[in-house]
Amino acid sequence: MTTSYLASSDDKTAAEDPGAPLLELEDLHVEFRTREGVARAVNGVSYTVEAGKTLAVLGESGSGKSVTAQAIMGILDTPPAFIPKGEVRFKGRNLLRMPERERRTYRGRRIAMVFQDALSALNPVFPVGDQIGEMFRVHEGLSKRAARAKAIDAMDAVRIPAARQRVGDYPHQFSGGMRQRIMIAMAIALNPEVLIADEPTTALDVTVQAQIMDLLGELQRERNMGMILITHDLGVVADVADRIAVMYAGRIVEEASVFDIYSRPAHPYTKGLLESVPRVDEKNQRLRAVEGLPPNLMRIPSGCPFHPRCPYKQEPVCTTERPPLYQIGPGTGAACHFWEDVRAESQAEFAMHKEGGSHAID
Amino acid sequence: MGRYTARRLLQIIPVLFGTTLLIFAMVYALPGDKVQRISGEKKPDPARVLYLRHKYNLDDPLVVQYGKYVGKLASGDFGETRNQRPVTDLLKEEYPVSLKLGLVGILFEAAIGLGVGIIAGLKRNGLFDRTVLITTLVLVSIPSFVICFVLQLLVGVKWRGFFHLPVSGIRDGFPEAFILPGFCVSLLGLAVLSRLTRTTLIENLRSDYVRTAVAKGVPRRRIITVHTLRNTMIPIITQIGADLSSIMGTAVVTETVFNLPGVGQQMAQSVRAADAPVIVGIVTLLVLIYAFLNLVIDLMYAVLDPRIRYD
Amino acid sequence: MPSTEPVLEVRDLVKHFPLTQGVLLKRQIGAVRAVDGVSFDLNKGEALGVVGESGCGKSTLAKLLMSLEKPTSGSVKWRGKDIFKLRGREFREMRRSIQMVMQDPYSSLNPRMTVGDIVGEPFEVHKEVAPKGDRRRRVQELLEMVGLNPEHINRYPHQFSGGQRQRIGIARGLAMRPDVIICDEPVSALDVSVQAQVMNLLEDLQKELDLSYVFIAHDLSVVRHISDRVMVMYLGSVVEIGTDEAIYEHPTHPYTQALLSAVPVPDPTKRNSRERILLQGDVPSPANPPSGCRFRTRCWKAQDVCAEVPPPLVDRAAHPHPSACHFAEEKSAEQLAG
Amino acid sequence: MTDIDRHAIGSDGSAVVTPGAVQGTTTLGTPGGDVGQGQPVAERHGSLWGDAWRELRRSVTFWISLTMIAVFLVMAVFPGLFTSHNPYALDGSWECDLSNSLRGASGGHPMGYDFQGCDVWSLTAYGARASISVGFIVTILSTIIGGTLGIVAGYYGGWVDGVISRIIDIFFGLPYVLGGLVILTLVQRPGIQGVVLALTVLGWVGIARIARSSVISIRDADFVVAARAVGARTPRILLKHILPNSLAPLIVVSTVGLGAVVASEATFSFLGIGVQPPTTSWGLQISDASSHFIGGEHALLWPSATLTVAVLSFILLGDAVREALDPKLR
Amino acid sequence: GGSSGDKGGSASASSGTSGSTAAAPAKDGGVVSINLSEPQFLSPGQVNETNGSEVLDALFTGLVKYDQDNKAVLTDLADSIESTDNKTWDIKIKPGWTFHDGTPVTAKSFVDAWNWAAYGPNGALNAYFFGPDAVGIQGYDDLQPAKEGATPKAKEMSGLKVVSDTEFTVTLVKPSNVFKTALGYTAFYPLPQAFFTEGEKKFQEAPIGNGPFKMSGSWVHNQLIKVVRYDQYAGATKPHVAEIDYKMYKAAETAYNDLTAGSLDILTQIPPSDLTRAKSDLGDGYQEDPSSYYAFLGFPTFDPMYQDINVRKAISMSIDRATIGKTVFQGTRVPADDFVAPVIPGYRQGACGELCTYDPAKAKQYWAAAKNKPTSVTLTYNADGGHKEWIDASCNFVKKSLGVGCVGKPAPDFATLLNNLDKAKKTKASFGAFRLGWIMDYPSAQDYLGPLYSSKGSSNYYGYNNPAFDALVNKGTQETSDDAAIKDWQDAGDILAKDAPIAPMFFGASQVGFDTSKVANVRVDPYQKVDKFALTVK
Ligand SMILES: Nc1ncnc2c1ncn2[C@@H]1O[C@H](COP(=O)(O)OP(=O)(O)OP(=O)(O)O)[C@@H](O)[C@H]1O
Ligand SMILES: Nc1ncnc2c1ncn2[C@@H]1O[C@H](COP(=O)(O)OP(=O)(O)OP(=O)(O)O)[C@@H](O)[C@H]1O
Ligand SMILES: [Mg+2]
Ligand SMILES: [Mg+2]
Ligand code: NI
Repeated sequence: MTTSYLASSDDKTAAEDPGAPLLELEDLHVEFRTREGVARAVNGVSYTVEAGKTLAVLGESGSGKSVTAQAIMGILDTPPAFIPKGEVRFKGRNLLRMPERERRTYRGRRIAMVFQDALSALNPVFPVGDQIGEMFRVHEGLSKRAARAKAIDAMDAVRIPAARQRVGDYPHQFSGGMRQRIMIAMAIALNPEVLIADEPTTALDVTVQAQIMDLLGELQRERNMGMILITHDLGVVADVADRIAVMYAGRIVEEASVFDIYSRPAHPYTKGLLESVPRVDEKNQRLRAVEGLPPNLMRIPSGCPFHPRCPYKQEPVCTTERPPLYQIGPGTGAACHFWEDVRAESQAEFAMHKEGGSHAID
Repeated sequence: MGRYTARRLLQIIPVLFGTTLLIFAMVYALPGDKVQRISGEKKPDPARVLYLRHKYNLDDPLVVQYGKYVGKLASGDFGETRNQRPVTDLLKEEYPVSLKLGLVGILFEAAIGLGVGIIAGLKRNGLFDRTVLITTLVLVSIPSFVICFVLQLLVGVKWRGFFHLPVSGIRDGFPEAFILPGFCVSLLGLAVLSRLTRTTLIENLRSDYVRTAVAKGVPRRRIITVHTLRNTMIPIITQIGADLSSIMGTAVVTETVFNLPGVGQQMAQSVRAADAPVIVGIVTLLVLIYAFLNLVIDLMYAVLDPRIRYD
Repeated sequence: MPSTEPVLEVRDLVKHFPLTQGVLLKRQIGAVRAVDGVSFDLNKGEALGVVGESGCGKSTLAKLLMSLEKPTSGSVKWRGKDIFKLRGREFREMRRSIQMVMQDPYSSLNPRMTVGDIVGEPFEVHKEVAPKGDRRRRVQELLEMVGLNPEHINRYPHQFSGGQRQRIGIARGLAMRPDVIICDEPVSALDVSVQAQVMNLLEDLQKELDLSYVFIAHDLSVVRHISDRVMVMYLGSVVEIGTDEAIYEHPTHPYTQALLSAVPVPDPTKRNSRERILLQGDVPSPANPPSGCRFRTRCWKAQDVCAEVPPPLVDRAAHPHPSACHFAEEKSAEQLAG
Repeated sequence: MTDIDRHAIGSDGSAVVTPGAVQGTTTLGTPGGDVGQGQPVAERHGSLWGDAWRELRRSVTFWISLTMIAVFLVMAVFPGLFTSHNPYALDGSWECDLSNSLRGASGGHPMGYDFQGCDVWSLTAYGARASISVGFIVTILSTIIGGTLGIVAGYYGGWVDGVISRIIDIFFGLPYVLGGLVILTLVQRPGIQGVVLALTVLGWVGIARIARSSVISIRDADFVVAARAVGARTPRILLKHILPNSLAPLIVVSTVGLGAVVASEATFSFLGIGVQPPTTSWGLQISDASSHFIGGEHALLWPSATLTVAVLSFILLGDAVREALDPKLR
Repeated sequence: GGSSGDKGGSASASSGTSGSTAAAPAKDGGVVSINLSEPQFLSPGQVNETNGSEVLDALFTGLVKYDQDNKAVLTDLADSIESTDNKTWDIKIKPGWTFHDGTPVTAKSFVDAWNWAAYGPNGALNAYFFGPDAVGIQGYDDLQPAKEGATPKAKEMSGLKVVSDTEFTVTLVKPSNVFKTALGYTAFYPLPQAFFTEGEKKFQEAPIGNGPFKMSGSWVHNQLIKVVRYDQYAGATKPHVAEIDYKMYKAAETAYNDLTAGSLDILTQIPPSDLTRAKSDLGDGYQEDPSSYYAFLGFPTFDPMYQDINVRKAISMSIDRATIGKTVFQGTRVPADDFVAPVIPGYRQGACGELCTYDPAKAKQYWAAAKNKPTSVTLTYNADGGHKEWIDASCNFVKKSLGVGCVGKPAPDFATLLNNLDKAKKTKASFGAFRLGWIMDYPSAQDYLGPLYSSKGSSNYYGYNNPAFDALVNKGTQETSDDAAIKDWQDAGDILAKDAPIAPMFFGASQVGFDTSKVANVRVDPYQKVDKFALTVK
């Protein structure tokens, strides 16, 4: 326990450092201690979310994006999850060291989260209206009626049709996309300072998705909200993100501004990812994918964890030496020993594609 | 749902027939001479034997006896007790007593069982959890007669000045007269209920929606009482319903110790005397009560968990 | 090219969910018309993409096609027989031949079964498919096929990430090598790379086994990539159906056009340069859909006739594929792409 | 944001990999493609029950409870191993002396004497057979019967549920004493067998209701729908999907209920229809002692304590099994 | 008749009437509460158990009562009861007596009441008393239906004749010197006209009697019967207390707790489990009164294993009754040493002789001498009567003394016990000994010997049959002099001691508890009735 935080924890406002970044992760580790072994889901993640900005977290499925988010929220079940190391600082205060009672006041109100799996994340036995309204009741002490009225507004905001009639309905009565929107409505209900959105729009059609992203963008501008957007939809990322962090095997393998990532990825995994997007001109061809299986988190490969799948791999450096996050530019980094080669190559390809290629829809 | 309820209510008719027939057959099957049973240890004299055989149609085969009984029942006549009192009077006097006892017992059981179970569930395998387990088990292992009696002795006699609780009879009225006996009967079901609460709570505490509630910043107490409890309520209310049945079944001890004129002790006496009209009357009403109770509980399932549909 | 021999014939399928009020004795106060008169054929070897607004009834349609929900009316014919009337052996045969990948990955996995058991369940159910000793190997193959680590065969669903769970569902759907797979958003939680693997897999299987797909997704490029035909739904009914080319290049229904215009492009430089058709007005409630054309409340072309006559789903002059709009016309490419 | 990844290789001490653990190329897209060469394939066939067993083997609670149960079982079969006195021996050897009535513990009689002047410890040893076998068998039988009927009623609903549930309603109202009297006189088999039969016939209902309730709350779960979609037939759905997910309340109710079963056995004995001398049981001992508990506390306490320990061991066993069956708790 | 089982009832243990402690000065008025269990009935024709008798004793005054020596004496109501031949009795009553509803008590009140009770279709429990097995009034048989459901020939017994408002005659079928004694029984109370107009059922809820107390309100079932002093009571002695509340209890233990808690004034029988602490709890409020109860073991004659008298004697002599009485019964039972209870005129201490003496050595000899004997002794009892402990204790003595196995075998209730006995008889199976109990209805040896041991005795379940014994009992009943009768009966008793068809076990004794701060002069008779005339409030 860091004494300085402890000493200042009596006075909440004093402890928060207005100069510090809104949310800062430093060397966060999360492991699941199971009978079969220790699964190291997050292995030293560090990133920063600035007020009013969006950090998109991309990455392989199973690379630890959701676990990181849950660690920030402090909702991992212990056991099996343990955080052996790392800090999560909100305006300079380490959330991980905060007494549970105090930390609760941050959840929902200052940091909110949209869960990936909307159906199981909603309580099956309460009307959705009550679940949204609970935010107002718990944090703002509103009456049941007033909370419900606000819940209807929130549902309207996320464009759920006939919200007034359907506030009393239960989660299972809604479609997948509607549930997801209810989660979103709940998360933004209290205008949090940080919003962690874990794949918030996967179940939404593009028109609604656009509207929801607009809504979030608006909120962000109005309230200066910082957002962590976990998504697989590169289109959405391209539209809204300011910065991007790419995760692989529990680590950040590349971090850059949105423009850099798309035009000249410096990590082979990122590059592979971008190449996997389906394109209309290749309709009858196989999609390109990063070959190979994701690593077993109980036995993460030595050296660069990506090396078994990496086309740029060179023995022995890649198999023995873990690449640090090489700093490429200000706030830009890539964890590849040969990032320069990769970057150069992708830049060249990008230019070519600009000339002749076309996207799926354009 | 309306149709379901209607269907359930209709099903009560065959249930009543089944119950009365079953009880009738069971009383019929009781060993020993019926007349002798009604007379206790005294040898009935021949004139009385004739009288009783005639009165209870004892010479008829079971079906005929039953038919005659049901015929009377159809006109609302529950028959007479062996002491020649109308069974309806008996039911009117004794049912309210037992129902009040059951109600108070269930309230105690629910309050204590849920409370204790929740705390034990939150601190799984902790000291409290273990203590509760052992305590409730000791309560299960010691006959309720002893427990009730000790309670009566301590609270009613030794600490009378402190508690001011009546310890016998119902003349002090509801709820005073029922507090101690109610508490006593509640002890029986406490072990199961607290354990059940604890277990279902543990199962649910790890679900995703609890995690969501935590992420929403909902206070712990509210998470338990509002979010988790409702999801765990179905087996719990089922158990509480079943406990009402066992309370009524074992009320004989409590009713005897606390001198409550309820159906429990009546049933014990009547079974011994093979007093069919009384037993059938009591059981029929009891089954009716359970049929309604279980219907309400089943409907509660759908209220507690909207995913449950009846149609 | 897929044949024209239909494996599924869907006719006038309707599913209404009752809307109730009250706590103990629930009164019905209306119905959500989740699926409201849907007809189409699914041909052998064909992939039919289904897109549409969230909540327009796609998942419900999928469940109906599996006979997991009872329809309010209408029929689904499989091998010439109505699947809702099948019993016994035939029913089981149908269950073997039509498989589904459910939209909600986690809740559709038994929390007390290992992944191996979940994916292997179809083998246990249809014992004739794989000999007992072989099943485990097959399960591991399946896991690997969908990009899951076969070493994780003994894990339980809660130990996986969202995308991994989704892949477990896919593996289960593929296990039987069915004739028809109904995929309800099978790749929504996958990163593009894994998504690409899965899509490739689906395509390979299709080629190899002459599989048919009903492919529900929101990612229009994914849909386009895999589909031979695309069906666009709005508020419980089909508004436009046609080959991928017809729908993507020559959409004639305003909703389809709006949909296509909203597709985000994975290119940050085009961020604010696209022109999106912004749909105005509130989304109508499926419990109380607008009269006539259901889209009219948000349609920029709506006229009086739209409120009165529901437009039939027929081939339109603008482009020869069925579209349910009185004023079907193509938008120029520039308008769409901006 | 420089040097984000500040730790060096292996700083978390785990970045060691089995060579070839993850091979680069897999044949994605080829159905039936080989499992990657040299890949360590999990040989163990994990299944809920197998995993539960593995879990149990590591559980201290499990072994403790199992040991206690084993001791009780041995006591039930060979009470003579635990004591040299048999107060109910029929060979005329005499053990109880009224002059020892309610006397406290003394050498060789660690639990003292009961009201009749019999050694409490030997009675307890000899009472194990009836109590343990009645408690054990009745609990198992009524859990099986009640569980099965409850699950079937809950799953099928409709008229099946109607019939089973109405029978349950009737049994709820049925007085234990009457039922016991009739059953035990009809079967003409007093003693352990008869008591087991009567208690099972009367005891399955509570368990059936609990089973039914937990089935009702999961029968429409998505994973059950998914199993149906795969073509699983009802027995499989019941056994593989519904049962494991609705077992917890069943285990709780039946293991705690074991105590109630033993007590009911005593009631029957007390009424003259249960086990009878020369057989004895804990319940009988307890109910005998309860009329003299003032002044004879030890005669009540010891058998009660023994019963408590026996029930406790079953509860702990049940708890260990239940926890082992919950993958989320591992 | 007479009923057995010792749940509610008890009576016996003569003499030594300790009575209440120091006779407190009589104070008039006040309320006393007495414990009771729910009576079965409250109409004289039906009451045959202690609880109903206790209430009716307050509400009614009959023709005969029993004095301290259990001799029948006339009540204030009876003028004379006379007979020359023990067959025709002339009964005169005093005028001026009224029922609680104001109507006069006349000879007809008696005759009607008795006829009603004897009339078969009324199904009265006490009909038996008018029949040949008890007092035997002429014409009784005509009141009984010939077969089930039939209407009897007559509605009135020919042996009852109203002579005037204050006189009636009774003719018996055969001479009986027990008649006068029997008149003290509840069955012989008079009934007002209201009983016949309103019907028995309604009457019972608030009986209208002619006794010192009248009902206040009606019978609150299972809870309370409240009676208040009847101001027009015509008897010479009048009660002191103004009101008696009969509080009903299901368990004597609860009543005891209430007594110590101050919510109850008199407990007529302290339960054995509380006896150890009763003396210290109650102080002067603990009192021992004579009681009448007789418990014994019957040996079925059909059982080949028990036909050898040596077996029966061995078993009887192997049991230490005194120790069991002290330990198991806490002194509420004393060893039986005759075949009639000590409260009966004609009881002889030690009349049972060797048979009732605890002598393990001798017992063992008898056992050894027996040829045909059971390998293990069984003592059957009904489990609902609280007999388990003394049976088990007895068994332990049998084991200890004879070195043979012994088990106490419960039957759920008496009816089942009889049923099993019957079955054993039919199948010729061994049944072993079984317990029986007896409470007298009126203080006469005939009330024991007739029903229990005579070959046609109503409660002779074990089938004892000795013509010589039967003849003696009969002879006694017909003797005109009391002393001669007693002599005959004692001779009959000697035959029993020789034959040993049963093993006498215990006589009862009753322990009364009361609240000394509230009541005084508490006296309980062998029928467990509280003496309402003596009772006073402090
Ligand atoms: N069990 C139910 N009870 C009541 N309404 C339901 C139920 N299931 C679905 N609905 C309603 O039916 C409509 C269609 O739902 P469905 O799940 O089919 O939509 P969808 O097209 O799959 O949407 P999404 O893309 O968001 O998953 C929605 O309005 C939904 O609320
Ligand atoms: N309880 C657990 N026990 C063991 N491993 C776990 C557990 N929970 C999660 N994991 C593992 O942790 C890793 C990270 O999971 P996480 O949910 O963060 O992935 P993700 O990046 O969000 O992926 P997706 O995009 O598929 O949702 C996964 O490989 C998963 O298998
Ligand atoms: Mg995730
Ligand atoms: Mg859907
Ligand atoms: Ni392009």
